[in-house]
Amino acid sequence: MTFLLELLGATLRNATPLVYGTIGETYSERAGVLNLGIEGTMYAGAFFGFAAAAITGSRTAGLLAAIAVGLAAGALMGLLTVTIGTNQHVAGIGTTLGLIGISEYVNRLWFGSGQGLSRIEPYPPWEPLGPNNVFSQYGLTYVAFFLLAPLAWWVLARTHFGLNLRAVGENPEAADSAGVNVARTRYAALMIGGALMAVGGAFFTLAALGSFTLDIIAGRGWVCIALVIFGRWRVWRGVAAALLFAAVYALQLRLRILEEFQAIPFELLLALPYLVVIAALVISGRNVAYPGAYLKPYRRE
Amino acid sequence: VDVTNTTEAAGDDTISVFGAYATQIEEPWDGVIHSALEAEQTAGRITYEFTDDIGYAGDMERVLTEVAQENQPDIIFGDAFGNEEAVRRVAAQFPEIAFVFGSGGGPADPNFSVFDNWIHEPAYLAGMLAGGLSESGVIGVVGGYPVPEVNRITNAFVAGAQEVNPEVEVKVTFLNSWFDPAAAKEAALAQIAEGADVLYAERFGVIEAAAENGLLAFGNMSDQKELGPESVVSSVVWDMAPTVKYVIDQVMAGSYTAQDLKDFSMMGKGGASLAEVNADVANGVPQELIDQVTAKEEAIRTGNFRVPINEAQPAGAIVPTE
Amino acid sequence: MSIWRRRLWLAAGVLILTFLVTVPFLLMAGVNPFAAYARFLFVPLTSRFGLLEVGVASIPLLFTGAAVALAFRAGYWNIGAEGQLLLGAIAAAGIGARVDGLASPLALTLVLAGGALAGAVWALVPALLRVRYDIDEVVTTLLLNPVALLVVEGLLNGPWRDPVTRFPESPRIAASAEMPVLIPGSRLHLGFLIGLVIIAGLGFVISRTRAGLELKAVGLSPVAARFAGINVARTLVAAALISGAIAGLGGAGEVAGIQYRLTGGLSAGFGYTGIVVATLGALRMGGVALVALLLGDLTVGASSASRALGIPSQAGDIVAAAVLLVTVAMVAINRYGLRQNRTAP
Amino acid sequence: MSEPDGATSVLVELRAVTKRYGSLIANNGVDLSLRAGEVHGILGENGAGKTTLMRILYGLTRPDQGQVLVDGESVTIRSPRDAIGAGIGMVAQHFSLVTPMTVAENLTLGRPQGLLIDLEAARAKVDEAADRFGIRVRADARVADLSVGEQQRVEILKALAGDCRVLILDEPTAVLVPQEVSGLFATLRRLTAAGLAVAFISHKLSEVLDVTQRVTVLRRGKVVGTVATADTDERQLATMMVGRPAAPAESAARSPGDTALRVTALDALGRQGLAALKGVSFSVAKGEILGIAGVSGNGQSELAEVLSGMRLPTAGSIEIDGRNIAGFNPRRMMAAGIGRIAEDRYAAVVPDLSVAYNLVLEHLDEFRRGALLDETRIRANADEMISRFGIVSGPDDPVRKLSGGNLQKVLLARVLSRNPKVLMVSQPTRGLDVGATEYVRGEIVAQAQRGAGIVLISEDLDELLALSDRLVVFYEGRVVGELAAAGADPEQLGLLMARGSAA
Ligand SMILES: Nc1ncnc2c1ncn2[C@@H]1O[C@H](COP(=O)(O)OP(=O)(O)OP(=O)(O)O)[C@@H](O)[C@H]1O
Ligand SMILES: Nc1ncnc2c1ncn2[C@@H]1O[C@H](COP(=O)(O)OP(=O)(O)OP(=O)(O)O)[C@@H](O)[C@H]1O
Ligand SMILES: [Mg+2]
Ligand SMILES: [Mg+2]
Repeated sequence: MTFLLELLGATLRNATPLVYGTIGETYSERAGVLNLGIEGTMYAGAFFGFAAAAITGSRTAGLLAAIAVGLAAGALMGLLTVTIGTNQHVAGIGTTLGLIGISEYVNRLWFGSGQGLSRIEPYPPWEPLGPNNVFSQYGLTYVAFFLLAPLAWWVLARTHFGLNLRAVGENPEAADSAGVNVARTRYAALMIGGALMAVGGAFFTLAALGSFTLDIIAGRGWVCIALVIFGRWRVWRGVAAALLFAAVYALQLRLRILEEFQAIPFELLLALPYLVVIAALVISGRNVAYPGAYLKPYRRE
Repeated sequence: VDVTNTTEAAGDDTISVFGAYATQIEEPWDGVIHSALEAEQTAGRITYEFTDDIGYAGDMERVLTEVAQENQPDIIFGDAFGNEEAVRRVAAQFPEIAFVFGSGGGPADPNFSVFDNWIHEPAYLAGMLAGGLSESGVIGVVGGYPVPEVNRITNAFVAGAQEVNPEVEVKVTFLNSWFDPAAAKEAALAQIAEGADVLYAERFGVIEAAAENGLLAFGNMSDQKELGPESVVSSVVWDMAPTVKYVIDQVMAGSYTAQDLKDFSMMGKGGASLAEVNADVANGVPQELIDQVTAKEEAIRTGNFRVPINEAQPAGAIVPTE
Repeated sequence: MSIWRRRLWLAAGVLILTFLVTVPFLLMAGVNPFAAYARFLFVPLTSRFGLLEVGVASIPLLFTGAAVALAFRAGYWNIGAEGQLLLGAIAAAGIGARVDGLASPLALTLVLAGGALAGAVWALVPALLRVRYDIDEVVTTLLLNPVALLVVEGLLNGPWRDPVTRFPESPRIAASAEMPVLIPGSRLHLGFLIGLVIIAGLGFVISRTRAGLELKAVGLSPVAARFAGINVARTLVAAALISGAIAGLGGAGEVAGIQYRLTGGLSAGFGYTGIVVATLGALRMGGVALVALLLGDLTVGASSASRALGIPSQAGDIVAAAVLLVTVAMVAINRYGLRQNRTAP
Repeated sequence: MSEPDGATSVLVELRAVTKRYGSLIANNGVDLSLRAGEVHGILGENGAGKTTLMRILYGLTRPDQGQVLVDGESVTIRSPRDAIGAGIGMVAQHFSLVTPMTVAENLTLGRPQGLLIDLEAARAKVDEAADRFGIRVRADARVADLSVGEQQRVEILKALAGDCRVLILDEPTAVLVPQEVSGLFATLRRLTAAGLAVAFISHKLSEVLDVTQRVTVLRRGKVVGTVATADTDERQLATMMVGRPAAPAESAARSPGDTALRVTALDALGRQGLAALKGVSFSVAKGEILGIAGVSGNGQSELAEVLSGMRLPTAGSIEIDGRNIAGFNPRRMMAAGIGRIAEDRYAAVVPDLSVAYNLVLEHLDEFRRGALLDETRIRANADEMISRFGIVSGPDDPVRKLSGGNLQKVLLARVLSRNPKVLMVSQPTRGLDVGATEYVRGEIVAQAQRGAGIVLISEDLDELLALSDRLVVFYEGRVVGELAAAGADPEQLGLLMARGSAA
């Protein structure tokens, strides 16, 4: 029982950045744009969030900086895929490459290349029931599950903006002829999505670690891409997918150090989260359709 | 090597050194080499340039060749792990340049010297402290990859802990990544959940887990006290300064030969050390434990005790054998 | 010819814009941007050594680019070239270490065939899941990439660990299994030629054969292809397997031509870069070859610039990203203009 | 030609509108005025520029020259949003609905934006429209689940929800069955009675004469003239459109022979996984045209798909030459002798491939040398088909660029050049102009005369009656009636189609 509760706590914590990334990517893709810039956006959020906090001494400033960087990254994707209408794969991969390069470059120029790490005092966990239980989590974790997820769902399902967003992702011609500004809606979706991704990245530097190191995202953005598809572009299913991945991830870390599991190569256990998601996808059955305008730039004539 | 032949060394007493690193220099291992060379440059003994992030995907051979042909330094420092064959091939083509590389293999005449972070000695001492400080009898180690060097220090750490507390249990987690502090922290938290109360942070991210839970930790590579002023008991420190100084001296004197420089990375020559024990950690460190460790340190230094070298991959759960 | 003049203008535009976008970063590092660009783009092409190394750097991208382009052409979104390449490398290292004593052509053939086969096998499961159960191949191929790397590492940490150095590298392959070098004294190995031949061959197949036409039809409109009696599932599986085989061949080439053993770091994300190569090459084989060479040039140029000018190594990534983004942007603007998306204020 | 009383107020006016696509002039100095309370017909052959003109009015295209006046004021319409603001609504040829969304959501899209979606308001609009104009749809149905006719009603509702005073309908009847057409016309009359102006595009002269008050005819982008409907007739309009009167399709005498196709007790599931064909049986003789009549959504599409090999039947048999081919894939269906003209033309071609390749896509086996494509013969085949079927395009043009009529010719050429034993044609003339329609019908009849058994699925009752020898009527997936086409009573047929029984 304590094992399971502790595992649940770890699951929520591990799922947190994935939830931000997955919801951010869900917004982009529901608007019709595959944002492969996610990995770089999370990375830049982690770095610039940290840098701003380190320079100003304020974690709030760090969070705001991360959001600003995310908005900018989303706007760049918008410029490339919406205004110019480039290939979305290249736009996203190029954005990721560029944002990682810029973050590392500025990191070296600002924080030097010497040994040791610059550090900020990270957000402490919020522990309403005292330490070491399921509810000893970072504020950003509570925000992710109790605020962001319901809000993101509500906005998509219930607001005009959400309706427009879904419409431009399904059938931009229809949205356009109904008077929806397709470009503006897609920009908004990409920028909101970018901000969420960046906050997901900043979770590492501002809450979990208090420092920035290279490769801090370590492919978690790519995982989010898979989780969004697995979640069939639904907010709640995406959150559930993130929880599944995080749960298996946390579980394998615990199994690896138990005596009973020594016969299994740890690499196999490390592979488990990926294999379980694939298996779950197979079991949960066929994919429903992609957003109708996925990967397609909208040109009026 | 004819030092006076190189253009940069011609006018004055400095020689030129180039650093060629597979990882970015923010990575601690290459960072140690880089810092030592920067210090020598500051001291005015060398001119130093470097390039990093060369990677393991076939670029090392080209970059080293270009460095040798265009920069023509007197010495090239770097790490050969993962690029071993390529590095040795280039070294053989430029016998007039001193190649000094971190490597798991032996030296190669006339110009290829090897070093490694032989910090198993302070790791053993840290292990003793850990074994003595653990109340739960469970300690944890989080490392990057199970490569010989990491295995070596992990096994030494475990042996040290077992010397002080034969009943100690050790949890070992490898991340399969050199950089993933978030994963490292999660691995440490998983170890904590399984009872570990003292952690050895071979990689970044572990100390944060210990600090957050009011537990103890040991740093690696450099003194990492500032990452957890109340948690970090001590750190296993590697210092390349003795190696770098020795090589530069040799080259300057024109007496450089290929050799295994491992001794310069060990405690005897000051290349490895246990950082000063931090008395501010929670509950402090018992004086008798510190004395025990100091005595062992002295024994190592004087050659009365040799820390066993074991490069086998440690298991994830090491339990006392009856 | 006006089309060539347009292309020339386009190339010039790409260069100038990329330059402008990246100047701030170069100035931040205190280097002359012109000198930096000369290094990034042109210096590698001015020496025999540089040119040959550009070829070397392009080899894995020729394979992964062709692999991805072929699959994308069929409308099969293979994001798994990275994993397929790694599996090819595993097979090549495994076979290569066991063919001592065989004649070189035979040994090499076995190594390459094994690499291709392993890549295809790794591609098989996602392909079957796609055509049988409609499981999205983006998810499966993407998530199998880290798994493939873990297979590599599991082997290297386990049974294949080098017994002498104890470093996680597999034993060296037999000399007979090494790729011959095309030009003595260089690293440009047979893989370059094989890559170009495969690209030319695929180009021919796609444009001239019945299978190629069916592939294009399936990629452009699966419904219409099915209506016309083309076996869509078989075409998709074939495209996925051939794509995997080519990526696997790329991995085998890295083992047999560069590393001579399996290592955990032998791919610098070649499979992912393959997606860029393929899409930037407009999924055309000629484009793939060109872009692979361009990125090879950038790889060589970036490290040269970083070293020669003391720019942080990441500047190369920034410039590469800028080149990519500006190129796709210019191509799109050239084709469609900028105004099409203007909507009412 | 006199015009009706000019006193009625002009809501919208286009003056000297010109639109060029490269060297082609789609609209050339077009003047058009739409008055309150009128249905204004717009006629012209394929490519005459009707759609272009309407797209300009709705802000989907910008004119190169000319003016748009709303209520006498010159306005600039840059986007549909501007058009909606000016009281203009449009139902395009290809619907622009977001199909995974509900009717109510589609109606809410782009409306004056509050923070929250107000689906109640949309439902109220649906109810109001039902009361006022007789337009009935289910507000909470997913658009993808609606029939084409229902989707069109959603489109009209959408335009009305924008409080439009001018409603543009581009070929609205092309996709409707007769019952739906009269429903639409009733709606249009109620709309104009309420003071709206309606622009109505159609290729069917009878419809134009039936529902409009004035007609403007376009030819090659220019206005030929505007006439009051009361003062004109079919012959005059046809002459204005093409410069010659249209000839009625004649059905020559044919002598049906042995059975070409026998379908027995056929069951199949539809798109939602529900039973769509329930024990369907019929047979077609060689040289016979069997018409399949029915209101859309009663199983005809599924029958077409089953006969195409695109959908597997769950029970029953399909026999050609005594051989059961049920469950065959498309390739084997064709090999057994079935030629298929599908309802969705764009799903039957690869739009980005050339005309030449699309022409051989169904029988690549015959155009190869070993593994290689025999480009020479593919080219020769394309040249031959292009001239034989009068396709207006080059062999290397992607079919995406072809007009609907030319596309249909490509599909006909691909199938007919193979002399199929059985020809399954579905909606063969939907959206085609008078000339193209004549041509396609002539080809179908010629195939019957050659001795092919023909299954003709059409929602155009006139077409069925004109071409068929015999009719079977589909209702809820069953065959509910069979009758000879000659002398069939349209009234009775309509009842059979609408209710499943003639009583
Ligand atoms: N986007 C476009 N680009 C280039 N040419 C176009 C475009 N749209 C229309 N055209 C051309 O303009 C002419 C008029 O086309 P339009 O669609 O207005 O005809 P139409 O009268 O609506 O025909 P139909 O009866 O088939 O609907 C056509 O000849 C066509 O070639
Ligand atoms: N994007 C485009 N580029 C070039 N030509 C176009 C384009 N879009 C449409 N056309 C041309 O416009 C003409 C009419 O287009 P439209 O969409 O009205 O055809 P349709 O109504 O489907 O077919 P038909 O005109 O036979 O009824 C076609 O001849 C086509 O060549
Ligand atoms: Mg039209
Ligand atoms: Mg038309």
